Amino acid sequence: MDDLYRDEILEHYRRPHNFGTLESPDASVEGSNPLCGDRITLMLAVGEDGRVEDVAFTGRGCAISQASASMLTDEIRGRSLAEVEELTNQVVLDLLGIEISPARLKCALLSIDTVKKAAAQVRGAGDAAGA
Amino acid sequence: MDDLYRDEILEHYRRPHNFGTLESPDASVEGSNPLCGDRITLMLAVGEDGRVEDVAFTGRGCAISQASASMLTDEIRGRSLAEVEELTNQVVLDLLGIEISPARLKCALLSIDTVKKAAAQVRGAGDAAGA
Amino acid sequence: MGSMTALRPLDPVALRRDFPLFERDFGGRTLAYLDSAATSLKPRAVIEAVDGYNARYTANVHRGIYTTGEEATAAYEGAREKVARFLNAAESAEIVFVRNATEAINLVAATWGQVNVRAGDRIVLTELEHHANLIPWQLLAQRTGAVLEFIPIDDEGRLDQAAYAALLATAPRLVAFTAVSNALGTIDPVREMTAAAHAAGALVLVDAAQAVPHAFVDVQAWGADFVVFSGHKVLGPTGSGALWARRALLEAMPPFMGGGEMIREVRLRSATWNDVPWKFEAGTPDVAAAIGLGAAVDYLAAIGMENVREHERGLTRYALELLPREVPGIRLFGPRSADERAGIVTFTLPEAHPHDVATLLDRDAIAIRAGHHCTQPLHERLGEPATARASFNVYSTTEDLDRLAAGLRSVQRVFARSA
Amino acid sequence: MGSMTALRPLDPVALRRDFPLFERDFGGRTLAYLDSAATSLKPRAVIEAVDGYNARYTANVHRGIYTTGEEATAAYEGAREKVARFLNAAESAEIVFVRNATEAINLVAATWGQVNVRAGDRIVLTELEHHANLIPWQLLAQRTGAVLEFIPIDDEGRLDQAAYAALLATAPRLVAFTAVSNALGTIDPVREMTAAAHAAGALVLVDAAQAVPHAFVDVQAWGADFVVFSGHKVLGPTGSGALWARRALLEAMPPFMGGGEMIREVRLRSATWNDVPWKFEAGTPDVAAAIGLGAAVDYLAAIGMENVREHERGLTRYALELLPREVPGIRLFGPRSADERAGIVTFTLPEAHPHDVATLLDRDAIAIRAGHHCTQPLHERLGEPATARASFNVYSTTEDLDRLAAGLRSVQRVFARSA
Ligand SMILES: Cc1ncc(COP(=O)(O)O)c(C=O)c1O
Ligand SMILES: Cc1ncc(COP(=O)(O)O)c(C=O)c1O
Repeated sequence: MDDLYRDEILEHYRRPHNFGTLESPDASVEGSNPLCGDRITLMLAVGEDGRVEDVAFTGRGCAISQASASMLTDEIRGRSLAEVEELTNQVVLDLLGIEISPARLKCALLSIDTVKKAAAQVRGAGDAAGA
Repeated sequence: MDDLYRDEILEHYRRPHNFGTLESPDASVEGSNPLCGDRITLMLAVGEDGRVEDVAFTGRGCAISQASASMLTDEIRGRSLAEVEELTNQVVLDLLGIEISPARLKCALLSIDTVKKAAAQVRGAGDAAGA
Repeated sequence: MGSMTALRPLDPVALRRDFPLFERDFGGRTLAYLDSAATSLKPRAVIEAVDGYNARYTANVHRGIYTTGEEATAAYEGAREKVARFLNAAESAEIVFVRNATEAINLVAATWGQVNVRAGDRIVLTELEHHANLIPWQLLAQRTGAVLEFIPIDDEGRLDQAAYAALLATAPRLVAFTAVSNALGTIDPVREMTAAAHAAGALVLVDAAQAVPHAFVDVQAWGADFVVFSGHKVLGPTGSGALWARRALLEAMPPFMGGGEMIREVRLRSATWNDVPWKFEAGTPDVAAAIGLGAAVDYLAAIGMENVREHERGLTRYALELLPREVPGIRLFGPRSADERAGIVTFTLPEAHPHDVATLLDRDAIAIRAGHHCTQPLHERLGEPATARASFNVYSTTEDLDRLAAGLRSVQRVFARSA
Repeated sequence: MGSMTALRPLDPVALRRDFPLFERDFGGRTLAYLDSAATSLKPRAVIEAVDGYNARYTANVHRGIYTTGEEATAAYEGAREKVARFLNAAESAEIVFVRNATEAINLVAATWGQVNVRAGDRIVLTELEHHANLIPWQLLAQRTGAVLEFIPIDDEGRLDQAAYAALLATAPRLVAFTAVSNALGTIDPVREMTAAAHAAGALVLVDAAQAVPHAFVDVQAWGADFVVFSGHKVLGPTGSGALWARRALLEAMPPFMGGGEMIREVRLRSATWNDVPWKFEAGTPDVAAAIGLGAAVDYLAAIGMENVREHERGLTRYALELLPREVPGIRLFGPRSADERAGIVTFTLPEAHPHDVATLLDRDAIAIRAGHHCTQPLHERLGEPATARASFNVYSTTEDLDRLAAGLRSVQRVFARSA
């Protein structure tokens, strides 16, 4: 019955990976889910090669939102910005590996929405600099 | 089945009593029922004794509104203004002598509303003059 | 989609079995309900959809993290999608649920109007309009100093297109008109009038309260900017209705009412707004009514709106032919051809006022409307303070019309009595 | 009148038979529905009243000169009388039907507010308010330049009456506050606060959305100027609700929305208004919802609102005692005494976020609310972005609360797992 919340999710919730801040991030984006009060701040550092070199987040909220941020930040390390921007919501749902009811979808997807915004921010800054 | 509209009502509708205008009325009041488009203009002449000396109306509308005006104007001739102002709605309903459904009540009562306003107007003018 | 349905005759007698009101006994008869333009009867599918929410999954929407709350939200948002499909909207975010067409027009006047209309700006309306499409603009004009102009009608109730062209030449901000006159049944050329307005730089609001019940309304084909209708006239419950508007317009509009649901973040002295369409749905919506409306448009889509239109055109033709033949002296209003009108037939008798006609027909279990039908200026123009109106929907039959004709004859006999 | 009813214990188990939702199977259990403050379940009497209109006498109101039209009008206006009696209003003309409490507050802000509030005028609200009683005043303040002030709360959620007195000394135009906090259950001293406001020359609007469901509300005894509530929280249908206001105020207020029904005479460029309350009811009202609300208040009046209040006080006392005993570390919000609060108990667990709590309880067929309950500023003040809330109505039982306590223990076990 407790597969609603797999141990792995609770584990990530209690001891989130990549929790913290970066010294000099290329992007820092705040995402929130006002209806729930879930909130995360996500920082991204991108290497010369256009790949995610480092990532960190801080936040507060439900197990679903915080565990998904923890798992997703693991997932994107080393990926190119283009890849990150093309991640589908399904990726997060697969990482969580439990059934997310419609009312909780926003909790689950807060991390990916914020990650993509951060990636777009880096890219936007790059484009602007290049222009 | 046709007692919904007694012959007397249809008679008053087709040949209304007191239909017309007065030369020098003491009060002239327009009453209307915008939802139906019923409309009457009622004129009152009051004698020294404070009684309705003459009364006339013109108007346009349904049989109920016009017949009730015809019957009611007969009824108030010779009455004192105080009496007129105290007439109850039931008086008109009794004069009509048919069952009036709630939706038609405004048609039936347009005449008495207007008659009372006219009586109040005469009285108001008198009070104002006396003051 | 309605437009794909092959034309097959609609069988109103079969459909009547879906409408429990026809099971009621009215002095040994069923009711000849000829006031569908005021409000339509409700099929069992709609009644049961409302019951389902009230009895089995009552919950508030968009908030409950529990089974019934998610069911209620899914049903409510599902109804929005059904309405979007029924109108061929590009996306369901363009559908704002409102109480009725009246609220939808007030919403547009108070939000889009408040921001976009300035003193001296022109708003073009028509002499045909229902009060719902007059008063909100009068109120806006009072607040802003805008000027109202009116497209006149010809003697059959058609809009004077030359006069319209002249009004467009004055560069109005908005043209707001009814797709179908509720008083005369006139069908206005929505597509052409919309294109002309756009060419003149004006936005267009179409009052589709009488169009949605009677024919397939394709908001994309119309090309207008705002389209409004009431659910209770399309077999849905009272309290349901929709504003359709292009997303970009909705997004640019300030909110209408403030409260829960329409907000994103709230502080004591400031707030930010939710996405459209929820930005315009403050407070607990009428969930039951919206779900009922979804069931209603499903029911109509299954019949096929082309079939509904054909059915009503047939009834209108029948009535326009029957009434002058059977009822001496009857005066008919509106276009002479059934092709130019929806299922609405308006008339007066020479000898009896419409109210007396309605009262006398009621005793024969025939329900028609008498009055100005919320179109006082039009009735002023017609020179009649009141008219009588018979109007149809899918369950209406030629038998209803035969009963109407016989009823009118009997009214005439009453009024001829001892004359 | 409710106040005359002798106090007799209400039997929720017997009443549950009137609520069909309890017949539904949720994985072998009935639903422990503890979200009544969001919306209440509906008794059969309400469902059948709505059905009756939809199935047997569907018609528009105030216009139809035929049997079903008169029945619909009588039922609609009869519902208004029932609501007037239920609130002990002086007359039914003081009851304006609205979609919900939110619309009622927007109506007052847009009409009374627009005419009476000028730049620099003060409007006093409280930190407890639901967004419905915040945003309309923010919008009014933006339009007029009025200034919003807030009565702070103490740590149990009670309004700071000394601060209120100080705010009244600044001569505000209006004080608007909730009779019962939907987030904390706090009962505010309406009568005293109203008298103080009046002594300071301010008008008073009471948000009774959470008060009307739970105790006898006597608008004359309160003495306020405006009182609003939503039908869907008092066993009535969504889409129903009322604004009560003194007749003289209603008569002096400009109209809210424009359209049919609210008018007297209409010309193309001007119009005059109908009498109150219809002046404020533009367009076809939600007839079905109003009739359902009438049935709901009849149902509650038969039970007796004192008995409802006693029942809920008992449940609240039970919960306030049970939860801290059974659920280690649970944090409860709001006044400690059940006498100071309505049937609402708000809490957080140390180990789990309210959303996770709600999701896990759902699998045991326990429905609670998690979030900010449309009171973001209050949650800011509490230092919690979200809380969990259990709320009651007549059909709630101590068994529901026992299930809640057991459910919370099991949430704690999940979160303790492998920790
Ligand atoms: C105190 C209070 N005020 C106002 C409202 C708004 O009610 P509605 O959403 O029915 O308009 C609510 C309900 O959530 C409430 O609890
Ligand atoms: C053309 C037209 N517009 C608007 C309305 C207003 O509809 P409602 O009263 O449902 O808001 C009606 C219905 O009477 C109508 O026929």
